[in-house]
Amino acid sequence: MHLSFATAVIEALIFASSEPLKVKEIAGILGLAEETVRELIRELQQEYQEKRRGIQILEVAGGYQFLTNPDCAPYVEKLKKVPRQPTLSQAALETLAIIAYKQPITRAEIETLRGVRVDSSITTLLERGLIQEAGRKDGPGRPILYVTTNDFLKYFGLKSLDDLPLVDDWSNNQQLAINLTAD
Amino acid sequence: MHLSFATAVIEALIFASSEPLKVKEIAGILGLAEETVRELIRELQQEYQEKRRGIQILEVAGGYQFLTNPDCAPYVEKLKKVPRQPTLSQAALETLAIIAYKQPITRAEIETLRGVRVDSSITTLLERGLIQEAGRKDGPGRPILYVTTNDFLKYFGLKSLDDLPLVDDWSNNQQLAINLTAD
Amino acid sequence: MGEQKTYQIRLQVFEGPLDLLLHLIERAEIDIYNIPIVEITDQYLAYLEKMQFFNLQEAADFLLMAATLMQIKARMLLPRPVLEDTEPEEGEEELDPRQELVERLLEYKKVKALASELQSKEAEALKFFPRAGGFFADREIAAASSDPVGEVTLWDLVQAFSALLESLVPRLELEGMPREEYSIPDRMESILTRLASEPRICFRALLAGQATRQAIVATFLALLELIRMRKVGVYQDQVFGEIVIQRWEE
Repeated sequence: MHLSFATAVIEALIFASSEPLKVKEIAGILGLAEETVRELIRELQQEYQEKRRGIQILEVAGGYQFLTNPDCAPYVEKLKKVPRQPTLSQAALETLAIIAYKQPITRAEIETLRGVRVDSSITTLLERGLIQEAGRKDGPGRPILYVTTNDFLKYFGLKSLDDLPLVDDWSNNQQLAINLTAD
Repeated sequence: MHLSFATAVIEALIFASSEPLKVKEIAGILGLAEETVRELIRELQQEYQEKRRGIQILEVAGGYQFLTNPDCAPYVEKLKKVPRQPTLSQAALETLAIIAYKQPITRAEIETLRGVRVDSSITTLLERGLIQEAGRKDGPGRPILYVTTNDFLKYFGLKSLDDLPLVDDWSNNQQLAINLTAD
Repeated sequence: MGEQKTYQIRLQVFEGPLDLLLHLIERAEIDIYNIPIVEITDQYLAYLEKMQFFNLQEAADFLLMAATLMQIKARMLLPRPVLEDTEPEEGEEELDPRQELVERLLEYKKVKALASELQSKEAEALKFFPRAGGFFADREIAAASSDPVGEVTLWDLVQAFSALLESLVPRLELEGMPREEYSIPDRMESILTRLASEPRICFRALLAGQATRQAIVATFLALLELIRMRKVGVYQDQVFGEIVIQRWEE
């Protein structure tokens, strides 16, 4: 095995391992002497160090592991605890409610129900991972269909969509409304 | 912020994120334009590519993620602590293919296409998080509709549903093409 | 060598009756649009005799196809109705009894092609390893740490939906739709009465005890009102846990 390929494999192994990886295990997988492995790791570490990259290989608990560069920590932290998102707007909430109860549903159908454009609330909900696209509806223009995600269930503490509290059936109500005005 | 430092931070962010990281989120954290971020990611990708390293940055499920180089796979597989799920059965793949292209779709519709009951493959796919329920279809019995999930994209290494291979009249794109020529 | 092949016992597992049919057609190199139905039916039945089924349902799927094949065979063998007799209205030619089957086979062929595409994508994707041994290993943690809904609760969501319903429906009360027995104040009173004797009520149990849809809606709205007035509180012991209602305590 070329040493440059061995270095690539070591990089991959350290990256994919769920725990700090011991030189012994790497040497066993590659069929190389532990000393050779240790030398290659040292070169890898140096390479990351010199270039001042975002990640580096460090020795931790008797093994080697990728960690982010401490200089980047303030930014990585923002990633970890995504700052408490502003509460969903009333508009987004209404759109989400319609999608939850009426999915799969198209943008146009939501707009009919809400009586306003819903582009921005759809964007917000997509961004927050609460809804997703799910194919297209048959018919003219083949509009995109929206459904709620598994994360939607998770955030609202629901096991399944059947756990959504019952609300008097929409279609019946509409029927009713039509009947009432027709009388 | 120096662009070289921004690149390092992007590298750290993509590494630290447990999910494929969206350009938008990176741009938000760094306070940079999305186009700049995209350009820096492109440079990073190229750098990893050129050096034929053990890891690389790839676009998956609408975001960016570090993954090992496939050339290293035979060695990474030997790692003790990499749990692997069994590959999908033929039955599950057929059911999943139908859902991916025809979503949202009911169980009965899948059964018509496959000519067999699909209860067990639906259960498998739900358990593995590759599909999810997405409301009910209007009509008798109001059957449950199924769609693919974001994890489906990740599992198959797809950027988006548009990455699915085209087959005859089965994809949205083709439908669209037909509509256009009909005009 | 060729002879040896014919003696090989096929151990191939078929994914269903369509899969088996497709195999027979491809093996015989027959035009799928012009299936010799007698021949194929015989072969299909011969296979069926040799096959072992894991369960009754699987056998039923294969038998249903056998019945379909025999029906098509019978229709093909019957004399065609005279054309002058029944003026064809929609198409020039009468429908080939095989047509529906051919269409299903063609669709299934696509399914198989797509499944094998997915399979190669899967094989390819499995060569790429993510950090720390699995895409989904820390999905739970990631989900718990970010909070896409902010202060919004399930109740807000349901309330939004209910409010929308109300705005769409002309005031039902004016039309006397909800009867007196489902009035919201009554339901509020009954929830509070129940809470005086029981320390807590399960949300599910509360709604399950209601006889009609109107009763459920009235009870639900009563509950929302009580929450708004801070007379009762709702909480969950754990994510996915039961929603429990109890008296509001300062």
